[in-house]
Amino acid sequence: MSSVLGIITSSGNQIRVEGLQDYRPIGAFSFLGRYRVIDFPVSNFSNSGMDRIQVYVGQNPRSLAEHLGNERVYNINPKRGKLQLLFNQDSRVNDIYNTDVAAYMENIKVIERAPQEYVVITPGYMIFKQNFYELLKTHIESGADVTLLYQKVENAKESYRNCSTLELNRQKGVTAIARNLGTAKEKNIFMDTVVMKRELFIDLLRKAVKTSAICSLTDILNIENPNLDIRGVQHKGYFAAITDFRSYYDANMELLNYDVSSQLISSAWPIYTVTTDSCPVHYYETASIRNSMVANGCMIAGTVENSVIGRDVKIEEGAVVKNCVILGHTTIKKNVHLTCQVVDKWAQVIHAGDLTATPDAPGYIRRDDVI
Amino acid sequence: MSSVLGIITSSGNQIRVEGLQDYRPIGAFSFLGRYRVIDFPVSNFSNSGMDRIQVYVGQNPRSLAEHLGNERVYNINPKRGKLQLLFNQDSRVNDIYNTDVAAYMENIKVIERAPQEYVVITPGYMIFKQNFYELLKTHIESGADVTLLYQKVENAKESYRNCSTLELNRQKGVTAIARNLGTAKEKNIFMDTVVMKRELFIDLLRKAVKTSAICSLTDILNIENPNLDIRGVQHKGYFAAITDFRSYYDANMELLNYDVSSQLISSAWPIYTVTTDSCPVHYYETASIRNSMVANGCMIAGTVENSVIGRDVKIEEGAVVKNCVILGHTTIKKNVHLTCQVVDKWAQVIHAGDLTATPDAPGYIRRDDVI
Amino acid sequence: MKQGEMLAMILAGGRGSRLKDLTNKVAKPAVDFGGKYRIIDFPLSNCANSGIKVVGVLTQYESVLLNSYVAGGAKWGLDTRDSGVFVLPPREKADQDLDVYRGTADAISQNIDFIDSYDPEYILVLSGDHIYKMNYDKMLDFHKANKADATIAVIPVPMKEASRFGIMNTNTETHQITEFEEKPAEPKSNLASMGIYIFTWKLLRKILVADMKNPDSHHDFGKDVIPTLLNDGKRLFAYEFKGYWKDVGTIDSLWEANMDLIDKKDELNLSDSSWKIYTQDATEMPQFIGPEAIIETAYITQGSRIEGTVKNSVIFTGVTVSRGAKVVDTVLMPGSFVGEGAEVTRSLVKGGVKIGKNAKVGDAGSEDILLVAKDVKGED
Amino acid sequence: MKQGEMLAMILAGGRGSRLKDLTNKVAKPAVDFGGKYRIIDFPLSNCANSGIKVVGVLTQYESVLLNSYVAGGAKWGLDTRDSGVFVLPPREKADQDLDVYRGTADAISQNIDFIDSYDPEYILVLSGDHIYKMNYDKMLDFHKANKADATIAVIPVPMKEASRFGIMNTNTETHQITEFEEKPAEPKSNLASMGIYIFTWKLLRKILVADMKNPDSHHDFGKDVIPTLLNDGKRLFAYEFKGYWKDVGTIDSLWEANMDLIDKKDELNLSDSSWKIYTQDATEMPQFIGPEAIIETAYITQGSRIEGTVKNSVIFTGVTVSRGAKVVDTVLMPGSFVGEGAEVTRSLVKGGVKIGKNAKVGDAGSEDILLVAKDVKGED
Repeated sequence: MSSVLGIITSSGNQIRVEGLQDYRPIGAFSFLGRYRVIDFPVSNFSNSGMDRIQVYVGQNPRSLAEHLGNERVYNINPKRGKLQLLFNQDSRVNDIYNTDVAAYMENIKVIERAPQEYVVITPGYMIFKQNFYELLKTHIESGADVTLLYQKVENAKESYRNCSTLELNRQKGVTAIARNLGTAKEKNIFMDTVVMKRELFIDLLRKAVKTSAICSLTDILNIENPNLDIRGVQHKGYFAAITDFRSYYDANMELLNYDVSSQLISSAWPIYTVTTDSCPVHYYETASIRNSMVANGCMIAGTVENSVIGRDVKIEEGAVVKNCVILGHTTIKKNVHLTCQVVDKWAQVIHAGDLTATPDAPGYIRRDDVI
Repeated sequence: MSSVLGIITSSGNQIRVEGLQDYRPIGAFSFLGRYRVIDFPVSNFSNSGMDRIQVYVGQNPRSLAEHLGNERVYNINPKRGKLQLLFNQDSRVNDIYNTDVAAYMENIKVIERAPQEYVVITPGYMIFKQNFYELLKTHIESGADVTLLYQKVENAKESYRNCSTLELNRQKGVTAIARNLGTAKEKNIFMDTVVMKRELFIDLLRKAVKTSAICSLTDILNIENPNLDIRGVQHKGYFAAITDFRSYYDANMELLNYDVSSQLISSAWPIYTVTTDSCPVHYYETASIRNSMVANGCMIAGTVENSVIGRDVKIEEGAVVKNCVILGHTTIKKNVHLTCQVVDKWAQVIHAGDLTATPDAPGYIRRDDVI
Repeated sequence: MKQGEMLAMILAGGRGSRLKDLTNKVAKPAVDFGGKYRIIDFPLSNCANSGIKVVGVLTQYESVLLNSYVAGGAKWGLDTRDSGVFVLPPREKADQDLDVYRGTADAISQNIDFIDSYDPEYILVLSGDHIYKMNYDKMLDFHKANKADATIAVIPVPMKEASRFGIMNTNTETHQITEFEEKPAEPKSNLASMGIYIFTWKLLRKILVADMKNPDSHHDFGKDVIPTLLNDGKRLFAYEFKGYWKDVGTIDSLWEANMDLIDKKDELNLSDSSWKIYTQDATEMPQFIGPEAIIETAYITQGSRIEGTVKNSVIFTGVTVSRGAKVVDTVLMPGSFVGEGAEVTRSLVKGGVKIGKNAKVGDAGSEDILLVAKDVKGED
Repeated sequence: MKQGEMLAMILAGGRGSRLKDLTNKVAKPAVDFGGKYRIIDFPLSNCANSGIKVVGVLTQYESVLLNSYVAGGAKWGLDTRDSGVFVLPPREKADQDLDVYRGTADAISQNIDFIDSYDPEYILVLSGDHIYKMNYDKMLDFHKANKADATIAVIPVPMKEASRFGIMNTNTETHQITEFEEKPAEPKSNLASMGIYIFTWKLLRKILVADMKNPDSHHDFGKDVIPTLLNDGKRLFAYEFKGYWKDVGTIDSLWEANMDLIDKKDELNLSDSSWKIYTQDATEMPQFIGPEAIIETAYITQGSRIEGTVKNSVIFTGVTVSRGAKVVDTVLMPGSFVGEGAEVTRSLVKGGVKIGKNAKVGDAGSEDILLVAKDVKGED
């Protein structure tokens, strides 16, 4: 699959996750205990045999740069393949100009110099399993100019509020790409995943720039739709778009269903990530735990229910953690009771007593906080 | 040497290299055919047995991030050691605020969390060989609070114009740190290399911030000098400060003396860099070459004299290259005559005819240019 | 230590036959331990953490898995430019046919050319089948401070057990070794050799060259090399180790060492981030603890799925404990499967073994630990 | 190919005795080539570039350097999570003593367990001592398209030389192999076997298991396995390779292959960035060409220092050619040294060898290439 350039987009200008994103881009978020969100698109590429991957990075690149530093981790031969970080930095002053197109144009020389015939673009802020090799085959066999991946959902009214939707004709031709305004329950959510020839991609970028300084790739696809054969391909299975704090929390919770998580992650479709060489989890005599996912390195002496626990977390005797997402290196001290909380990295919850929120509006304890 | 945190500073606010720095930070400059400037400080750390290294990166981090992505290249055990890129990005708007102290403060949590007792700070824009382990030993044995490395030079009038100088008493105590204003030939040029305890370093950073938003580490050392035992240690041997275009050119040219270059780079003190797996150099029947340093991957059919030739350069039959620094992936076509030029990466010199400059004011052909 | 000053050689050729079926297709150093590790991860991680760059691993018996496992050394960060883990099986030479290593010392002798190519000042000889954390760099400092010719790591054992070990009699003040006794009937000291030696390479090289030609030698460090050095009046010192150290040569001791990890004392302390034990990274999901699971005092690693009850047990990568199953005082090795309603007690279950539905395995009152090396049939 | 669909096994156990002193401490596949490479870099880089993930290297003779060189596979990027280069020497097993590989096929048979652990659909068998660039993935496509049981890469040789090779007689339209003749006196075809085979693993496995037990077998691919497959009426196809291919089994052919690199045709073309040959990365400086040097038609690599004259020669890593020295029609292997005023002609100088001041070595008119394997004394 040396004929494909894989591209992982940063969030573009319309996606904001309150709280968490102060510290790192969405792709660098911890997810399901041991992963980062970016591990999913990178592993999708690697498992599809595509080993030339560009990752567009916006603000606070440190954690992403460290995490993605080694191709070998993702099972990519570093002599043949490349996991390349491209920084988008010049147009930060005004967010509205900070489009995906601007990021591509900043690195257009690199895109132009690439020898690959096709590009597969996929976002760094969505979680799903997709064999891009199969998608490319479908694209080539269909003869379409552009192929867009979408998922049919039933909850577009409450969820996917920052995503785009596809309108399709009976031949799966895309008739329009629109913002999801929550007007209907059933929608085809565009998974921001695009297949086309690299030449067409460059051509569209130049057209977008000519059109407007704030034109995104989705915008130009919509504008150029009359001149192109753009088709939708339906994705089935687990799909999460991390577009706000709530969707981040929900995506973790949904995967506490083993049937769902083992469909997303399996030995046939592994999700690669950087190891921290943590030891196994030590459960003490006083521990009580059920329906939870626990990453290595934890010491658990308290009670844990329906929660995702990250690496090297300490939950002391008498602490109670329910319906929580606990990120790595945190400590939950004696007699602290947490319900429906997201506790960010390195936080120490010592004197908090009882912190209770609801699944509709989960609480958030900030990175490095001591409370 | 797990007791030392190695820090490689980015250029701070006073150093500007015209032309070349449009494309990458000084540390990412190609140097002597196959190296990047940053390879020298990183190799100095690695050869000294220090494997926890922070590299501060300012604008255009891509080339540095790619180049430094793999600890193994620098002979550092990635399980024990770490070559960590830290990005300085928030204070870019106004250059005057873009001090080294600002960069450290942006990442102060990481510095505070480090378990090492000492810091050794060295710049990413100077080239010299120094065993930091020996320097640390000297520092500890002397009982000084801070140790500064300097070189006694005879050409401070013309050169080192952006560097600082040290004034020393007979006991090697530093009496003042001043800007080199070119007022005298003989000066002790401060090599921006500092050894002290990490705690003192953090303390000085906080004092610098309180003093002024534009206070650099050198400034605060100067201000705090009365309260501290600051000593100078003299360095001998090759030393180049890449502070402007001319010093970049000169540093390359000086190393065309084998005795000088083999003192800087040897099997006992190797300089590590990323390989590109280029094949050996192919000299054709029509080639003529002398007094030059040539990196692998070149095809040479023309005439080369007193020049440094980067990787994968093509010099065609009839081309003449004299006193030049040719960076990687460039092509010098038939009958082009270049004298005293720096040709940046990926450039193609095709129709230029005769481009002649002088060693005092070498010419520059930009990256990707086709002329 | 200076870069490349000391090279390590790990003796990993033994069959480990007392581990029975665990080693019938796998060399002993490659046996699984502690949820996610293999035994040889311990000496190799110790080397990496001690700043050693080059490690030779002397293999011979059923070495395919072991060779692939250690090759390259990336798992321990020993794959930098000048570092590496090198598998050294017996080999055919220009002047010598292929033959097995005749003893621990012969294994080193046969690879003098390998060692010479790195020109080390000191050589560290380790056995590949002990569980412990140790800073060999500190031992080297001790070796240098004593101007020793050889330094042997020792550990105090209960006096009544001393006759089971190789015992070093030392000058208690200087730590110089005066006598070495292999399994003495009446031990004079309780300092047992841990099978960890530092030699000044030049001297050892000379001794080995002579030993190779000696027809009466067993070519063994304990039986031949150390006595020769003592006879020659060389300076041998005992480096006393304090901390957790365990020979896991039998099913019982392997089970015990695993159980030590959930002991409250947890002397080995694998969670110490300043001295991590590195191992192969699994790509599995985090462990999943099901809605009806009961877990009490356990050591459980990534990729396992617990739907039943686990008490006082160590659970390795990719293990499944099904609904209603009960696992007590047991070690479940990688990929083993406990079916619904099955009960496993006081056992060590080999990797990949399947315990069928409602099957009962092991006995809480048994003296020895039961090794379950074959699938156990259950209902339907 | 799909991930892990085909596993490669490189036969690297030969002594290469026709390379004389070059192989007295080094296995043939580890011999230096082309300035900065070793012979085995070619099959290993071909594997990496063809998308193969796992490579077994079957070693036996003087394998220490070769084992350390290939171990881990990092040099070829074959050290990712699921990839690796694994050294496979003969080994002692639970039911079998240590013994040498009895033939090329036996080397594979002895490692059936290794291959099985990766469960490949196809297996690629290569020899470790040829210089060429080849996309094995394309050969696999050919194998699949023909629904072949085995595919053998062949190269056309001049008809008059065909009797020196193993010759495949084929149906010229379908490329199916009808007959295999080892060094036929009267060859019917000029398609020589390159010693590169793709087998469908299931079938080969069956054949090998039978072959191991056959007391009359030489356990060799050419003599036993291929004839058996043909006799059994299996579908064998010849995959015709076009491009540079050279067996470097003798001093003359090794010298020639090096010289081919400075030939104007440069068929091998090592500068093609789409099919790089990867090798150990040297840390030396770029090559330094001194103020009085004269260079004309040469292939010179990093870390060398040329102060004299080099004509029509290949210069390896770390070589010094001193002032006034003349090197013509010669291959100077790593770290060799030519003293002031010395003249070296039509020679192949072994790595590390020193030619003294004003010494004269080699003869422009000689038929054979002179192997210089020992230091040559010069003046003072």
